[in-house]
Amino acid sequence: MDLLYFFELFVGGMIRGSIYALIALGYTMVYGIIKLINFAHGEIYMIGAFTALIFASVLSFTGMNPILIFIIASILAISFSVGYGVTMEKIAYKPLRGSQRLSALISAIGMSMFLQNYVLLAQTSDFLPFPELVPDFKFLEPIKYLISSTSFLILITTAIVMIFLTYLIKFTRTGKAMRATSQDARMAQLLGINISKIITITFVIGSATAALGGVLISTHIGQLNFYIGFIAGIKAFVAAVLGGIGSIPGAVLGSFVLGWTESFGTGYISSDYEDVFAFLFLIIILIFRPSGILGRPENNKV
Amino acid sequence: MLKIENIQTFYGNIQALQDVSIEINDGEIITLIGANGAGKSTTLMSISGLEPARHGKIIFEGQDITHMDPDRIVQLGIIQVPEGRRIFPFLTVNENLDMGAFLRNDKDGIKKDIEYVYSLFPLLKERRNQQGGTLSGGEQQMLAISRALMGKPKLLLLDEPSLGLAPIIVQQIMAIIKKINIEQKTTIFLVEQNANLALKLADRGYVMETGRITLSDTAKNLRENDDVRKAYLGI
Amino acid sequence: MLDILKYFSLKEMKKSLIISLWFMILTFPIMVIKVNTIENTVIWRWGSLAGMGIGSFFLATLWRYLLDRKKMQSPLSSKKTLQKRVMEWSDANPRAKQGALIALGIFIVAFPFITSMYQTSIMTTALMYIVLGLGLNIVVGLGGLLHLGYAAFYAVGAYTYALLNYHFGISFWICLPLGAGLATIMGVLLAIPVLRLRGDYLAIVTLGFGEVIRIVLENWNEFSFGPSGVANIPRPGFFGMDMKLQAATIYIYFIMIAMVLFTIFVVRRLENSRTGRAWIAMREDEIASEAMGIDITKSKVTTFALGAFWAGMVGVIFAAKTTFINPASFTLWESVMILCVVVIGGMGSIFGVVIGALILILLPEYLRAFSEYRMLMFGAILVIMMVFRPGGIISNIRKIYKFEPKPSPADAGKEGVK
Amino acid sequence: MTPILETKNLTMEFGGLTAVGKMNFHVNPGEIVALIGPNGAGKTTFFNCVTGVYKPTSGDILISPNGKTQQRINGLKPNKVTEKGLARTFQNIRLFANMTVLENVMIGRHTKLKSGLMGAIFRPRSTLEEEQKVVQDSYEILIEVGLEQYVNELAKNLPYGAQRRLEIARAMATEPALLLLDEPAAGMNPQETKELDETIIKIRDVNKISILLIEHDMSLVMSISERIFVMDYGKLIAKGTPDEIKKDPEVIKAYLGDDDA
Repeated sequence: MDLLYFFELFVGGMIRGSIYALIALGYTMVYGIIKLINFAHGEIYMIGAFTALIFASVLSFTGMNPILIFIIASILAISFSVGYGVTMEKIAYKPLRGSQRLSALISAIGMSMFLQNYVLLAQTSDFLPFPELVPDFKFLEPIKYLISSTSFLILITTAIVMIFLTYLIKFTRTGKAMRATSQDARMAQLLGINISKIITITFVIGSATAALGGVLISTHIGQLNFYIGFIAGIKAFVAAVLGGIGSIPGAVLGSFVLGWTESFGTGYISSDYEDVFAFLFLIIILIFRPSGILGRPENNKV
Repeated sequence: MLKIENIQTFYGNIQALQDVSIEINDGEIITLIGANGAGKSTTLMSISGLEPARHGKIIFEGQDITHMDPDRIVQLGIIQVPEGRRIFPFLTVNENLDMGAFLRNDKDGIKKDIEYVYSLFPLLKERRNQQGGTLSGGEQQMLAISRALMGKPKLLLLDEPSLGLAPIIVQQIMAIIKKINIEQKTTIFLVEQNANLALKLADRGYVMETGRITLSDTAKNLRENDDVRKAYLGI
Repeated sequence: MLDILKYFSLKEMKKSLIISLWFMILTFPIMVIKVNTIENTVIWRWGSLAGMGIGSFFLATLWRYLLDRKKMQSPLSSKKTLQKRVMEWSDANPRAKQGALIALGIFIVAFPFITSMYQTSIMTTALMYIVLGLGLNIVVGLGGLLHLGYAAFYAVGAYTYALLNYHFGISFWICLPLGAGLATIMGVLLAIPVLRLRGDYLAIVTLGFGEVIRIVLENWNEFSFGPSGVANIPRPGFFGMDMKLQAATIYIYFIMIAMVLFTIFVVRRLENSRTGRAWIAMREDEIASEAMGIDITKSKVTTFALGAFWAGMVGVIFAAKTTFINPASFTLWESVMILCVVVIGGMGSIFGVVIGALILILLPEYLRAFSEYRMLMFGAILVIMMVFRPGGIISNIRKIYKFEPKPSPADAGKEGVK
Repeated sequence: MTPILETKNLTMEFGGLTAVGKMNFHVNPGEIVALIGPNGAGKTTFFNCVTGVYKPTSGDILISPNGKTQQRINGLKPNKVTEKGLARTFQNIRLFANMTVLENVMIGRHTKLKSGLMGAIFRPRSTLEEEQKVVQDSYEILIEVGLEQYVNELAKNLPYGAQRRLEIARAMATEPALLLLDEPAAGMNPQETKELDETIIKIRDVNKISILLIEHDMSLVMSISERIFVMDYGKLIAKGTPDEIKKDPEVIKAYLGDDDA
């Protein structure tokens, strides 16, 4: 087999995986703390991308330096997505805390539908081009056919976010409190940890990373519409479940595994069935290892 | 110090507590004894604000805490060691202790207190980088108490600290509880099924039956009370 | 009752004002700025900002009022709901109830003749959603299993008819049971691997399953003709007669009426049977129902299979009604839509599902002005329902069993347990 | 006499932790046997092994509901175990909260009924009769445990003591040969406990069901059980009649600590 082709697919899978990972992290963290599949998480990613596109376009009319625009647009995108994420939690999830999980899940589906159509109605259903803001990096010249400058940006950003989050979760007091809450929320409360605050922080982090993912993938692909969040969200969720939902390294691992599966699947088998590979893989994993690759088995008590 | 006045607490439609009144004075060890399911744990949860009372009042040092958020109650100095210990299983011993001091910001003080609890339970020091879930039952109980101590409690609520532990470890833990009471001047509210043990340690006691307080007296009198002896001491 | 005026005090108004400001900022980029990327111009829509501000101010107040009201209601509240009153009234006046039913029957029969073909067609769609809702209700409402791939079975039915007819010219009436049967088999095939999964995982796997089916239909050109779908599917025949479009529309309407009655009949009987009780017990507590001797595996497979059965059947009718199908009709949103019917109507309640389907399908059709806001509203309604009325519009009131106490306790002793 | 339930070296481990270790245990037909021990001693785990919720790591569980031949039921699913004649209640009440009291008992009759899907839809005479009979039978079981006044209430609206009794009624509806009660008196007041006492004895004497119970309430255990097994740390530490158990130094130690009381 062609080694170069293999490499291309490998790198392609890694880039996909990185984007999935940015979204999957939010999924897995929210699930870890409130045991809810936040269906609308993909929508936060989409809103992040949209916000970035809007600001980037407006700013680019002023003739500003593209890199500066990119940075400003990203920061604004992250801020607004965080706002959406936190608001969403207050409206659709907080009142449902302590009620049946099915209700919360349906509420999340409703939120997802709402946000999608909100963007559709307020903006457009067409694909919008994302302005080209990232210049070609000189040092990537020799391996340009493998890694473009945007994909390089994706890999680097994902790596930085991973390191930052790992540090946050492992070593800071807030991170420990988040872990404590996910392991035993009631006990955490008995020690004076304010659950609502922890949940808000989780949504802030999750929304921020999702928005970052949204901005990066839009620059990479160069276009977006209101629907991108949904599929990406589902995929990221699949990745999170593959890795073992609730586990942060699991989300990253699952994302890469999924990215590679899709990349090699489409590269060697057929590009039409990209999503089928993802779902079949998920179904197979869940059947043989319901708690995912790195997940902890759930013990149901009688 | 803590005054519970006629509280009623419900789980959904089921009333778990009916007109419960308890008074705890500064520096005392008070025990609440009763059968499984009598409402002892619910009483503690109502104090801690996790199952707020629907009627009645809980006053702590002059402040009404009945409907306060759990984290504010902890801040006031009421800390609970719940039934079953509830160690964070995937946090190390050190991290568990850290969580106990979640609301504190005095780094030096925290350090000193960690040393103090390690002096109380030297075993924990050896295991400080081990995950909480890998500890034995007794060690977990020690960790649970230590974790609560890290919050500098004025009033320590202990829910069944002897549960499922070997007698020798139970004695050890009871001794430590006494020690905390004396050395740290911590007031202690001890909920126990093992009435004999609890009444030996406590100054005063309350007996609870199906959500009501049926008796209250000094521990000594309770130990000599025939009904109590029959029902809870198995004699 | 809370005094709503309280919410217009200065303090509360300030709260609402802050929330409204927050929403104005939050929605600013999406609501106000619109970029025209072809002409490179920006349109600023300040009007929507004002609208958002005013709207969110009042909604915030209303939201808080409703939340407080919900909190105030004690779980034991014996307040008489409208629903209870209607039921009591109908129990008290059997004559009037009978009359109402007869009037309803006449209305249903007369409907296609007194309204337009368009109306009839919409009503037929609503009827189809009733059946789909009742089918999904078996899985979600009775079995307690969240199923997000229901549209796949619907697709199986539709494609069964379309393809069998295309290749072999098999007629509607033969395909109806075939489509239902095939969907049922698919239901069993899906149920077996997902049995061990619970709650959220089950939801996501069924969702994945639904998407897999749709993607396959979209891409397997040799089999399903891909995204372009199958056209010219014949409408159902009536003893070999060829019908005009109008007659056919009315005919399908009546087929659907019959189908709805049939479904309600069967589901009602199932609900009040040994099997139905076992499902509900399984929904309430899996471990306890296993301890009572209920075979959970079997119960789950049956609910999935039966749910799929109805979807398959409606799928065949759908293909016959529209005469054209393609995979776009069977997306995840279709599944969610059917789920909405169940949830909004009232999980587990037949009457609720009927009401849910009528509201969800007819309302947007008749409120044309809002039709583009349809999905937006559905989303909002789902959230609002879950927050304020998770049981749906119609709460499920189940059968009350009658029994005559035995004349003497001695008999009871003899015949009791043993 | 063939014991109705017998375990031989029954062991249950959870990832290296032995919750139940080499339990040898038996219940004879017509007996009321109690299993006691401190919280966390492994009693409920033992129950869960016997009733099929857990698959034991090693050892045998043998039953003989008919009093003749023994059969091994390790690893059988809970519903199969129930079919074979073992019924149980749960420590933390697990009723079908949103079903009526009568329906809860009717679920208990599940294995005794035959009608399937076709029967449900077509309602032949046999199904109708069966349904009528199950309503009647269930009602009579309710009378037996004294819950008939609640018959059409939702289970979740019952007072606590009544919920406990309903669990027993539901388990009895499966017509077990052996009834396993997990802390039936938990949370009951002395009056309710006393009534429960009578109910249990009646179940044994009138319905000829053997009973195994886990209990904390010593007065209940001592007054009704013929034999008592004491567990601590997953191991059997004593067995015997109530009088023997009362005097057993091991038991006193496990319950009261090394102590003068």
